[in-house]
Amino acid sequence: MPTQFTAHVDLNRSLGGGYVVLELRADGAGLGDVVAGQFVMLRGEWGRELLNPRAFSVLWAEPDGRFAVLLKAYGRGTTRLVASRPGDAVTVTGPLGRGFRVPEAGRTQVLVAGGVGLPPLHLQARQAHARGDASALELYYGGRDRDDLVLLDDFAAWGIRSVLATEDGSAGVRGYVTAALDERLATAAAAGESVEILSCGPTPMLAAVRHIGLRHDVPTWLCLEEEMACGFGVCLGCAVPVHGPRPYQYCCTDGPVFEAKQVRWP
Amino acid sequence: MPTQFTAHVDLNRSLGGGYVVLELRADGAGLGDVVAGQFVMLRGEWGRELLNPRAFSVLWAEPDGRFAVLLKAYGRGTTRLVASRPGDAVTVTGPLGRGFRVPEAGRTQVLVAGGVGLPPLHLQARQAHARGDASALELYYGGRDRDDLVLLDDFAAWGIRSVLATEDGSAGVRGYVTAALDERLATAAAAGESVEILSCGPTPMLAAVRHIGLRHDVPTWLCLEEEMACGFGVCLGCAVPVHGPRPYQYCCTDGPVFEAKQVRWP
Amino acid sequence: MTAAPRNVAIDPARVDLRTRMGALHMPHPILAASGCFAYGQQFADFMDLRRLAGLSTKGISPKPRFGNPLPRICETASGMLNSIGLENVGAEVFLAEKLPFLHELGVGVWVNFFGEDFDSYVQCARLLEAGRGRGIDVLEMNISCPNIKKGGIEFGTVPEVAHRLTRACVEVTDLPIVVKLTPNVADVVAMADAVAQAGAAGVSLINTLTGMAIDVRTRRPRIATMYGGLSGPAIKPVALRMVHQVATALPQLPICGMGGILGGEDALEFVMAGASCIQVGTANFARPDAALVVLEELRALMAQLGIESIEQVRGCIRPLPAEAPRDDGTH
Amino acid sequence: MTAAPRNVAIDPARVDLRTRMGALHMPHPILAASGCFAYGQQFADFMDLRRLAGLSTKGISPKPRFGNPLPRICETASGMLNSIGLENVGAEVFLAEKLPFLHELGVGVWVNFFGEDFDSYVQCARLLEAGRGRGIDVLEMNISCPNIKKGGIEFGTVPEVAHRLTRACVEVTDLPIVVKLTPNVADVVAMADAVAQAGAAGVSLINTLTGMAIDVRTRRPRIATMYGGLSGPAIKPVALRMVHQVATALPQLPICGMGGILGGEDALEFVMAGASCIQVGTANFARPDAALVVLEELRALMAQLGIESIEQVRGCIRPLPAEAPRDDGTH
Ligand SMILES: Cc1cc2nc3c(=O)[nH]c(=O)nc-3n(C[C@H](O)[C@H](O)[C@H](O)COP(=O)(O)OP(=O)(O)OC[C@H]3O[C@@H](n4cnc5c(N)ncnc54)[C@H](O)[C@@H]3O)c2cc1C
Ligand SMILES: Cc1cc2nc3c(=O)[nH]c(=O)nc-3n(C[C@H](O)[C@H](O)[C@H](O)COP(=O)(O)OP(=O)(O)OC[C@H]3O[C@@H](n4cnc5c(N)ncnc54)[C@H](O)[C@@H]3O)c2cc1C
Ligand SMILES: Cc1cc2nc3c(=O)[nH]c(=O)nc-3n(C[C@H](O)[C@H](O)[C@H](O)COP(=O)(O)O)c2cc1C
Ligand SMILES: Cc1cc2nc3c(=O)[nH]c(=O)nc-3n(C[C@H](O)[C@H](O)[C@H](O)COP(=O)(O)O)c2cc1C
Ligand code: FES
Ligand code: FES
Repeated sequence: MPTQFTAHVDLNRSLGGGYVVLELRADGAGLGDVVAGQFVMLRGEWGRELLNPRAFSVLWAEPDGRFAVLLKAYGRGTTRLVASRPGDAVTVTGPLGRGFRVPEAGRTQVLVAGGVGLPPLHLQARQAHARGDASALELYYGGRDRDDLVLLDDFAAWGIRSVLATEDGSAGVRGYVTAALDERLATAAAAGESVEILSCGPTPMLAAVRHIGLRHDVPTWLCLEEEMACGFGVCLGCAVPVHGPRPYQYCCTDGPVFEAKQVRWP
Repeated sequence: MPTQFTAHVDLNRSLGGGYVVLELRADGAGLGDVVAGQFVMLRGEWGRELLNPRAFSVLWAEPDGRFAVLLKAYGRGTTRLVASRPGDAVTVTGPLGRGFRVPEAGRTQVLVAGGVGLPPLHLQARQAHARGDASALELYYGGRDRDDLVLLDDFAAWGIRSVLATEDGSAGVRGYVTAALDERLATAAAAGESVEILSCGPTPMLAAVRHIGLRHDVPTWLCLEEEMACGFGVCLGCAVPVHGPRPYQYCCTDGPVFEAKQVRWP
Repeated sequence: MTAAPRNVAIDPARVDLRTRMGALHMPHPILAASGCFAYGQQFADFMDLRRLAGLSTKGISPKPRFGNPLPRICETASGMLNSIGLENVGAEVFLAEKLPFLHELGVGVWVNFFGEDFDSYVQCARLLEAGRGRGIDVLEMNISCPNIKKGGIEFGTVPEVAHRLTRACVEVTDLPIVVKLTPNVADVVAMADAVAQAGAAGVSLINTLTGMAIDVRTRRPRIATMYGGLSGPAIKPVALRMVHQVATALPQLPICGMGGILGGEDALEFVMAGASCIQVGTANFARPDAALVVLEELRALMAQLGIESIEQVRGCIRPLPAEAPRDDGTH
Repeated sequence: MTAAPRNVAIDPARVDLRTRMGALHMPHPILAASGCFAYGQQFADFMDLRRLAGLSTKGISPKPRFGNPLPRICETASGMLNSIGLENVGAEVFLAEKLPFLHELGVGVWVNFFGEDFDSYVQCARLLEAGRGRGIDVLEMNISCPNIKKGGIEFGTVPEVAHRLTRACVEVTDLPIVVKLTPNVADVVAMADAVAQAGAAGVSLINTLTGMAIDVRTRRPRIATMYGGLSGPAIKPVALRMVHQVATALPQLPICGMGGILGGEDALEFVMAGASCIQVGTANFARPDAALVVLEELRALMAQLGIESIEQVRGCIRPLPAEAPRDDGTH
C-alpha cells in the first residue's frame, strides 16, 4: 500500500554525463518492499510554481527507510532535484504501480535499457542476484555515447552479461541496441530457447522493442512513461492506449509495466 | 544613474531576532555612490512564482562593488533572501530613488527608526561620521523588544547619542519611541534649537512621526514603503498620495523620501 | 489611519468552523473538488475521508464515458492544464459500486454530473435522485464542459439556456442542485442569477479556465485535444474575483468557492470573498491529504487572527478607505 | 509513430526573424507591452531602445488622467494584479513631450489609447492622427478597460459595440488600428471578427484577466479598487488559447500576442499559435531589458531547432495524431 512521507537527501552522487543517483532517507518507515518497475512520486520544496510531483523508478530500497533514484536534468523539476543538496526535504509517495514479474524457471529475461530507463532493470537484476538466479538475466543497454551507460559495474558484479550499444560507437557496438536485440532473439528462436523481454527507456526505443518483440512473438514487457499528476490513479492523466474493451488503462495503477501486445500503438 | 547587474551573496550575517545583514558583491562596478535612503531592487533565482524584485534600502556600499542590506523574513521573497547562502546569485537594480539630505550647519537631525527601517538612517549616520559631523545627529530607535534594536554599536562608535524604546521595556524606555521624540521636540522648541526629523520604519510609526513633526512644525522627512513592481518609475504601482496639483507622486522615483507635510494622509 | 482588525489570538479549540450551503449543514467548509478526488476510494489509503466536510465526485454522466486521447495533462506556471474527457463510470455503476462505499463511510457526497445534451442532463439528475437517502447530499451540476458536443458551450455561457437546464433538472429531483459555473464568461453574475432564479441551491465557482500550451520541439499542443482546463494557484485571483462579484450581487445565494486553494490562507480568502464552503482540487495530486492540511491550517490561522467563526468573516471584504496609510503588519 | 520535426540546428545568423503585422514590416517580432514600458524614456538607461521592433505606450486618453488610489498592485502566484487607473499624460502632452524623443530615436511606436466614452475614443484617435509621420506607426485601441465608467465594459465584450467603435475610429485616422481585446469574454473569436469587419488592421491578444486578492490580516482587498488585471505567466495558457482560436478562425487577421512572455520559448509558443508579433509586459519590471532577452533567446532557440524563419512556423500547431507514442525528446 502506498504511503506519503517526508524524506531527506542523504547523498547526491554524480555518475557523469549528467546522471545523478539521489539517495534519500525516509523520516519514517519508508517504502518497504518494492517490486522492480515500481516508482515513487517526488516533490521538493518547490513553492507554487511546480505543483505536481515527478515520477521516478526506484533504483533500490532498504528496510531502514533509505532508497535511491537515478535521474538526469530534463525539465524544471528534474533540474531542481539534480541540484538538491544533502539535507533537502523531499515529499515522497510510493511505492506505486505494478512492476516486472520474476523470471520463470528455464526462461531467460532479456533486459533492454535506455538512458534513465535503467533503474527498473537494475533493480530486477539486483533482486535476481539476491535470489541467486541472476544467471537467467542478460542486459542490452543503449545510449548516445558511453556517458549514457551507467552503473555497469553492478551488472558485472552480479555476473550478468551486458551487451552495449552507443550511437557514436564510443562504447559497445555502434548503433541502436535494438539491432543487437533483434539478433539475440533470432538466435534464441533458432536454438528454441525460451526468452522474454523486459524493457524501459525512451518511448521511441520502447516502440522499436515492442515491434521486435511482437515480430519474434516473445513475451515483451514495457515499462512506460506517461505524464503524471498524481501517481495513484485519481487524475486520470496518465492514460495508456490499450487493446480490449476499454480504450485506455492507467500508467500509474495498471502499469507502468504493460505487455507489448496490450499496448495500442501503431 | 541606476543600472542592473548580477551580484553574489558574500555573507549572510544573522543579527538575532530574525534580522539578517546580506552582504553582496557585484560582478561589475556595482552601485557607485549612494545617498542614504536610496534603495535597490533585489531578485534571486526565483523561477516564475515570484515575478517581481523586492526593494531594500542600502545599508552600505563600497567602491569595490560590495554592498549590504538589512532584512527580516516577512513574506515569500524576503524569506528566500534570508535563506540565501554565500555564492547565490542575485539580480540587482539600483541605486534607485531620492534619499535624505545632509544636515545643514547648526541644525540637529533627529533620526527616528523602527524595525527594518534602520538602514537609511544608519547610512545617513555613517556618512555624517565620515564627513565629521556625526555630532549633528541623534538616534531615536524603537521596536517591540530588545531584539528589534540592531547595529547599535555602530552608532555608539560614531559617537551618536541613541534613545531607545521597546514596547515590552526590555531595552530603553517602555513604549513607543514617538513619545520620546515628542518630548525631544518640546525641549528643542523651548530651547529654540533648530532640528529636523528623518524617519524610516513601519507605516503606523511614520504616520505618528508625521503628526508629531507637523504639530511641532519642524521639517520632517519620511522614507516611505509602497508596493513596488519595478522600482524605476514605469509600473506606476508605488503611488504616494500627496498634496498639490497632482494627487500622487511615486515612491520609487519622487521618493522614497518625502516631506511629511507633502504626504496626503489623514 | 485604517486600524487593522485587532487580530488577538484565541484558542484553536474555540474556533467554530461550522457552515452551511443553504439547508445543508457542514461541520467545516472544506471539501474535495470534482475530478481531483475520483470516487474517494484511493484516498482512504492516505487519510480518514470522514474528516472532510464532503467530496465532489468525478463528473457522472448517464452512460459510462471513456476519456480523451493522450496527452491529457501538462503543467504550466503555478497551474496545470487537463483534458481528461469527462471519463466516468456512468450513473448506474456509480450508484451500484461507488456510492455504497462512501455511504457506509458516512462522508458527505456531492455528485458532480453532466449530460451530453439537454435531455441527458435531466436524465442524469433523474437517475441520481435514486441516491437520495443512500449517501448523496448534493448534485453539483457541471454546466461548463467545453469537451462535450451539441451546444455544450451554451449551457455554461448563455443565461437563458442555463436557466432552462437548471429548472428542468431541479424538477426531477429533491436533492439540492448546486450549479458549477465556468469562468470563461464576461458576466458570471448574470449566469449565477439565471440558475438561482431557476431553483439552484447554490453555485460552485469556479471551474477551469480554458487554456493551451505548446511544445515548441514537437510543434504540437501539450494537450491532445488542443485546449484544456487551467487549474491551480494561477487561477486563484480570477476565482476570488468571481466569488466576490456573485456574493456581492446575490447575497442570498450560497457559494462553494474553489480555484488554486493549497492552504488555509487561500481558503480564508475565499470565505472572506463570500464563499460558504470551498473545494480543494489540484492540490490533492501532490498531497492526497491536501484538504485536511487546508482544514488544519484554516483552523490555526483563524485562531491566530482571533476569528471565532466562519460566519463572522464570510463576505467581510469591504473597499479600502482611500489614501489611508495601511497598518498591514508590514514593517 | 509521430516523428518530431527533425530540428537540425542551424547558424543563428541564418535565422530570419522578420515579420509583419498587415502592411507594417518589422525586423523581428518582439515589442514591449503597454503599461509596462511607460513612454520608453526610463528604459534608455538600461538598453538600446532601437533594438526593439517597437514599444506600445502607456494607454493615452484625450485628456490627462490621474491614477487610482493605492494599493495599485500586488503579486500573485506566477502573476500580478494591477489597477493603475489608466493614468496618463493625455494626447496633447504625449504628442508634444513624449513622442519626439521616440521619433528621434527611431523606435517603432504603437500608441495604446482609449476613451472615457464612445466619443472620446474617436476624439483620441483623431488627436493621435497628428502623430502620423511624426513617429507613430500603429494605434493600439484598448477596448478592455474595466476601470472606465459609462458602459466601458460593453466596448470589450459586445461584438456590435466593438464593431461600431472600431469603425468610427478607423474613419478618423489613416494610421493602422490594432484593437486590443480583453480575455474576459466567452467568445473571443466573435470579438476579433467584429473588429476585423470594422477595418481593424489586427488584434492584440490578450489584455489582463480580471482578478482579486485578499489580505486576510487586514480583511481588505490587496487592490484598492477591489479588482485588478492579472498578468504574467499565470495567464499564458489562456493567452495562447485565444491567439490560437483567433488565428485558426480568422487566418487573414494579423495577431500581436502577449501574456506571460518571459523568454524566447514563450515567444515561440505564441508564434506557433499564430501570432505575427508579440509583446513583453510584466517581465520588464524585473528586467528592464526583458524584451531583448526574449529576442536573443528566440533567435538562439530557433537556430537550435533549425527553424529558419518566423513565417515557417507561424500558426504551425496541428492536432496530435491520437495514440501515437510521442518522440517528445524525453528519455
Ligand atoms: C513511471 C515513471 C518512471 C520514471 N522514472 C524515471 C527515472 O527513474 N529517472 C528519470 O530521470 N525519469 C524518470 N521518469 C521520467 C520523469 O518523471 C520525467 O523526466 C519528469 O517528470 C520530468 O519532469 P521535469 O519537471 O524535469 O520536466 P517538465 O517538462 O518541467 O515537466 C512538466 C510536467 O510534465 C511531466 N513530464 C514531463 N516529461 C515526462 C515524462 N517523460 N514522463 C512523465 N512525466 C513527464 C512532469 O511530471 C511534469 O508534470 C519516469 C516517469 C514515469 C512516468
Ligand atoms: C523603498 C523601500 C525600501 C525598503 N527597504 C527595506 C529594507 O531595507 N529591509 C527590509 O526588510 N524591507 C525593506 N522594504 C520592504 C520590503 O521591500 C518588503 O518587505 C518586501 O518587498 C516584502 O516582500 P516579500 O516577498 O517578503 O513579501 P510578499 O508579501 O510575498 O510580497 C508580495 C509583494 O508585495 C510587495 N510588498 C509587500 N510588502 C511590502 C512593503 N512593506 N513594501 C514594499 N513592497 C511590499 C513585494 O515587493 C511583492 O511585490 C523596503 C520597501 C521599500 C518600498
Ligand atoms: C484533472 C482534473 C479533472 C477535473 N474534472 C472535473 C469534473 O469532472 N467536473 C467538474 O465540475 N470539475 C472538474 N475539474 C475542475 C475542478 O473541480 C476545479 O473546479 C478546478 O480544478 C479549480 O480548482 P483547483 O484549482 O483547486 O484545482 C477538474 C480539474 C482537474 C485538475
Ligand atoms: C502595470 C500594468 C499596466 C498596464 N497598462 C495597460 C494599458 O495602459 N493599456 C493596455 O492595453 N494594457 C495594459 N496592460 C496590459 C499589458 O499590456 C499586457 O496586455 C498584459 O499585462 C499581459 O502581458 P504580460 O503578462 O506580459 O504582462 C498593463 C499591464 C500591467 C501589468
Ligand atoms: S497519474 Fe494520476 S491517474 Fe495516473
Ligand atoms: S515601483 Fe514601479 S513605478 Fe514605482
